[in-house]
Amino acid sequence: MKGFSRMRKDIGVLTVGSLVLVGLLALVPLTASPAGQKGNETKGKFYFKQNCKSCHVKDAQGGEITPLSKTQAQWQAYFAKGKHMKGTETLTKYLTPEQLNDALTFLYNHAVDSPQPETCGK
Amino acid sequence: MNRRGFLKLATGGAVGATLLQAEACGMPLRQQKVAKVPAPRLEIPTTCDMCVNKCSLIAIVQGGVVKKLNPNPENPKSRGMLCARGNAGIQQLYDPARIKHPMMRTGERGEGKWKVVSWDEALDFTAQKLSAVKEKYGPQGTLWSSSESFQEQFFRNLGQAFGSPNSVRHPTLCLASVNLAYSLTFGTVPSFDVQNARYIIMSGANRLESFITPDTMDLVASTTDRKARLVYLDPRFTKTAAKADEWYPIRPGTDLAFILAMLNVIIGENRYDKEFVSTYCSGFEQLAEHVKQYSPDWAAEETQISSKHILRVAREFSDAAPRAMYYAGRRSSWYRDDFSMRRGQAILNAIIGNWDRQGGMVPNAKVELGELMFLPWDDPTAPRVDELDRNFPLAAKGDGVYLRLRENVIAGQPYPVKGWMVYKQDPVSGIPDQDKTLQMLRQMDFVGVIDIQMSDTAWFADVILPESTYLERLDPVEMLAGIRPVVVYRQPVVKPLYDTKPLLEIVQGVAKRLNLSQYFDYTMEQWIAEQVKALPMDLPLEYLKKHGVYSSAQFPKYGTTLTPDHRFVTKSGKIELLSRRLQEAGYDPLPIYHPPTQVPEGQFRLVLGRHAFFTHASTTNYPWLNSFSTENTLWIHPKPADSLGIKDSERIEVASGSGSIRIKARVTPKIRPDCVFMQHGFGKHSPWLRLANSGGSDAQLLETAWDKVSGGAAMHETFVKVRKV
Amino acid sequence: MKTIEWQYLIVSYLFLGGLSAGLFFVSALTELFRNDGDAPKVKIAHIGALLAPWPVMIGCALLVFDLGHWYRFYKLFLHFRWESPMSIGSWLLMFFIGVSILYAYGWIPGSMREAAFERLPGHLQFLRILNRDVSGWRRPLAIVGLPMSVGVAIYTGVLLGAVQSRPFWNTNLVAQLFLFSALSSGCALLILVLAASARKFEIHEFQSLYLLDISFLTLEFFIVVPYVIHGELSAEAVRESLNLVLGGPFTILFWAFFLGLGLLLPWAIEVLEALPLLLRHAQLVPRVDTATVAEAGTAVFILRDPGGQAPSRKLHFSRSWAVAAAVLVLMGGVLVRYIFVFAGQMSAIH
Amino acid sequence: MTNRPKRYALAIDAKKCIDCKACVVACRAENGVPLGKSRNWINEELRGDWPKLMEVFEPEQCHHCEEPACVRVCPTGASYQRPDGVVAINRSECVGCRYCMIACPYDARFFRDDLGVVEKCDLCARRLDRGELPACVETCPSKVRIFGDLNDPTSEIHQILEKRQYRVKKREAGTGPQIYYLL
Repeated sequence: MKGFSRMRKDIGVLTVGSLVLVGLLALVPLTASPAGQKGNETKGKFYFKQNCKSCHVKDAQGGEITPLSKTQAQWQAYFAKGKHMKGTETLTKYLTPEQLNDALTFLYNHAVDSPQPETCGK
Repeated sequence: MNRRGFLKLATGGAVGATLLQAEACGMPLRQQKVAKVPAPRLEIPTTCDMCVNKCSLIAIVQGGVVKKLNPNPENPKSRGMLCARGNAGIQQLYDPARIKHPMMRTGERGEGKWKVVSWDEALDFTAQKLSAVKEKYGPQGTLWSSSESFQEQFFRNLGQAFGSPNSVRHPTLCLASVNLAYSLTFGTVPSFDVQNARYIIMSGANRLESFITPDTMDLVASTTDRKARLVYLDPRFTKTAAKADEWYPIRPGTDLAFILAMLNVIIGENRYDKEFVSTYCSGFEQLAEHVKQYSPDWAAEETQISSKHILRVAREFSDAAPRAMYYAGRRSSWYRDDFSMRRGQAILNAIIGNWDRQGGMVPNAKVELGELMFLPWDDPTAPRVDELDRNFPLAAKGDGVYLRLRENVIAGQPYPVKGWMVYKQDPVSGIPDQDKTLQMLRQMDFVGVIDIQMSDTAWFADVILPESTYLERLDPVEMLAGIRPVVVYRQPVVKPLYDTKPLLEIVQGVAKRLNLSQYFDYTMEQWIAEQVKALPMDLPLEYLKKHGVYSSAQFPKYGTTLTPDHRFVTKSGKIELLSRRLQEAGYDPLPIYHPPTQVPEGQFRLVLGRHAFFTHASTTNYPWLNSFSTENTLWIHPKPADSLGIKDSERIEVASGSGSIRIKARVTPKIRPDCVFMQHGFGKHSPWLRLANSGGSDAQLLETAWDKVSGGAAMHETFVKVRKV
Repeated sequence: MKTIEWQYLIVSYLFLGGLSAGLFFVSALTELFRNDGDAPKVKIAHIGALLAPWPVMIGCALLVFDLGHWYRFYKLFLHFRWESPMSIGSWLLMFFIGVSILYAYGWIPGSMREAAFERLPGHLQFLRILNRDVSGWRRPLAIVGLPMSVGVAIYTGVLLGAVQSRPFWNTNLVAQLFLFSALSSGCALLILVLAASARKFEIHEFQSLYLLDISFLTLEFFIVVPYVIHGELSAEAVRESLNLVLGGPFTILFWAFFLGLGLLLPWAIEVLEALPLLLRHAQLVPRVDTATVAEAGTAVFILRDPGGQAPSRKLHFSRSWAVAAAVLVLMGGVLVRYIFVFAGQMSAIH
Repeated sequence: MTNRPKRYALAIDAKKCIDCKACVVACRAENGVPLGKSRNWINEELRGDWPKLMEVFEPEQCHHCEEPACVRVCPTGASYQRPDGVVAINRSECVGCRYCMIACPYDARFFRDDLGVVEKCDLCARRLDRGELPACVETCPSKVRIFGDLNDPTSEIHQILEKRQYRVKKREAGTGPQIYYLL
């Protein structure tokens, strides 16, 4: 429940002026996409795969990372911190802020506790 | 075989082929004797596409003619199996009703006046029409509907790159409610380890008749060789019923009552897996409290199954745990609260702790495939026309909700949709309430269809872009997740017989003309090369070309998720008996029973089902399959038949709220007296599908109704009047 | 897949084959056992001989026509398979046709023969070598042909009887039934031809034919009866198959038309007609000259018993009765084959 | 393998048959059987009254008898029995008299109007000679048919017939049928 309220705050910040967010607890995760993150999900997936996946796959140094690796709240916290390699470097080393937002949108929308965990349809 | 025999084989396809081929290569027919010179006999492994099951097969090809399709035993899923449809694949390739060239409509829609055009002309026309719609209504003014295929993604990508949020797929006409119920409970849709089960309860899903898959094979083996018990609920005496140990002609729409009563017994008598429930599940207390009200006696009233049977089945079921399962199977939504019934099943499976155990439910394992990275496009800005977020907040975004979408499009709400691209789908004869589908189709400024045969939808299209059949096509590699995940490969076994193209080339053709080429600047070969990189072998492509399928010996694996720290992909991270997400979305977090609508006096409930000869509406025109059921009949029980004075194979009229048809009666004791049944895929508009025109179409009768949560079309909510004519 | 494969062509073939056999049998029999100068018997043998080859030849033509590949019929004569009734049959038929043609040739009057060969066109002159008088071979040919004709008649029944899988056929009685039905139809055709053709006819001609036919019909009857009884007491499958004629599609045809009209009725007519002839020592003295009989079509005779007293009984003889009896017998012959061919194929072991 | 002569036969576990018709289509495709005719088929029998119903499915085809009536009556020897027990038809020798069809207790034969010859299941002789299984046996999803060499003690069919009870159809026809229906 704690993670939940925190998330709610964050989203609140991110979606000021968003038509859809009525602030109802129930609606938060539903409106999470696309209104949850204003970034571009398709592009986010692209950047994530192109940049992160090089190290973050099974048995690679970074260890496997997928959207399911974290909850929506955790993803937001992680990107808010923007730290990489145990904090030794910043994410901006790899992606522009805009690209990062896109990546976050993708990861957030398919996070382990998201409404669309498994990629749709398949 | 003598020459006469040789020619006569045409019925069987094989020589039809030589002739067609001869024709295709512009070779004069008298030269066709050439084909008699014994050509080398090739065995080419590839993957079936006669239904969605993706069985591996080996095509026997001689002189550029497909002689026979044999099963490929190397696939641990389909093993040495090829069903009737699979064997009839030859007839899809050599089907005279195939679309042999791009065609454009010259007369009115559905008038059947066509002109054969060049690909350039057809693609220019398509692109120009799509742009015109975009011009006027924005990209969201186009609708992109498609069904599953290895290449479907290219079609959907085109729709998205074009800027339309409106893609609609088959699940809401199919297993949407199952998928959603299991996802919300376990965070994923598991497979059922039928092969090792000891006790199987199946309701609705008619898995020995409707669809021949590995589960079918395992089901037969389990119930015969390993003496597993099969309890089967169905208003109809199907072939599954014939093989079941117990068959109960349950009152339609009351399955949930049966399930809730089982929960009531199993929890009430402390027969559930306490350790499993306390370790992995959440919301048990509320569940226990909730099912107290649903006693076997109460359920007996609802289901018309005596309470002593319900009681016994519940006990036997929990005794057999964890090698017991309430089989979900592949099936459609039947009632407006179909989703709750699925949830009930999922919960029942959960509390006996059959999760991730041998003979229970197992989360699907995967084989990693590589992915070709292509330039991403901007996400569509407009909301979906079916207003998913408002109507079905939990439904899968990419799939859409077909019937809701149709309502909105017809109403022009929230915005007009005037362009319709259809791939490998036949909404006109496939979807309930045909009049509405036609209404939706008629209000379109443009309808483009990509298909292999002149489907009813193609019949009403403005332009038809013919796709090559699966035996003529190179497809992306496909990974089938499951207890034994496999990677299957589809390679062309003959050159295209006619002026057809694989979908990717069609998509690229349209994309080029819409200036979207940058998103599709790759070849099928490049795409596949990227995919197979991830396979654990050197020369993976050669391997697939040779074997047609790859699977790893490390499967099956049980219990990978059975560690206390495992986080299920649900809101709470646990198996949610009480679903947080349902609660948040304002639905009942626990399945609540709502009795089905009573059958009005003098009417019948129209129940549907599939037969494994026919893949939905698509294979009824292939003579080898059609010969098993040359026209659909209306099953009606002798008692009502007598009182209506209807004799077997008499013509009768069947009328519902949305239409009426003429059809032959089949008086049989194999169905409940309050139900009637008919097959799907007949009564076509398209005269090209001559064999399938006989009998009426269920799509004309079925009324618009959907499952409240998943949006899946509710197929058993239609009541019909039957009378002699 | 259950289908009725053998139909009317085969029915007609079985009938015609039997008919020829019957004709030859009667002809040969009379030829062999007549006393010299017995004009009526000569006439019977003569007509029988001339008629015999044709039906079987037509029948065989139908048979060949019924094949999937008519032009492949020669293959039948590339093999001899003693287990196959059809193989034996085809060889038997071939030889029988040969013999019966030769036999018929032997009965053609010399003058006629000469005349025919005279009229041969030039390029066919070589055929003159055939211009031989073989009338001397009649008796030997009759002796050779007699068993063959019986063989052919039996074979038409064996062809069906040898099929174990069709309980309706699978009894040796079928062969016998077909044999006697064949012989009686042979007789019947002769009676018909005589009665229809001969303007001035000779009661003695009919005498022997009636006697023969009555005995054949009697025998046939006493095979039909045991066939049914035997079947009813036999294996379940056979009993089932018999339902086809006892309360089945063929019941009326079998009992009313075949047994009644086709067998018993003609038998009765012939017995009534010939009864007097059957009486021992009866000798016939025409009361009116046979010329008038010719017109009237009816002869009245007085029977005088050995005592030699005054007229004791009258006998009346009718041409139309003869024709009627003959036609009925022939119809019966066709029917029995029709019934057996169709019902047999419908019957099966369950 | 021993050099004991082969004796091919079929064991059919009809309980496993779900009447899916895969065998029928596979046969049609393999042997070019025209529509309306079939070398193999599935007998259906529905018993009882609603709701106490039961239905049995039983695949059938040529029984490849030990003493084939069809071979016996064939006047030209077109119907013959191979050393391995397979009863086959030599099309070029068949005159189309259909005597064999009438002689077959199982009605397993049919007439090819298009070819003028009789046809029936030959256990996919061409496939056997390539060392493959008959099409119907191979394709069956529930593996109803067990095909093999009775004379090979190691063969599945040999062993299953030793273990399990079976019946043959129409034994009284006396042709020695070689399809064994497992009980």
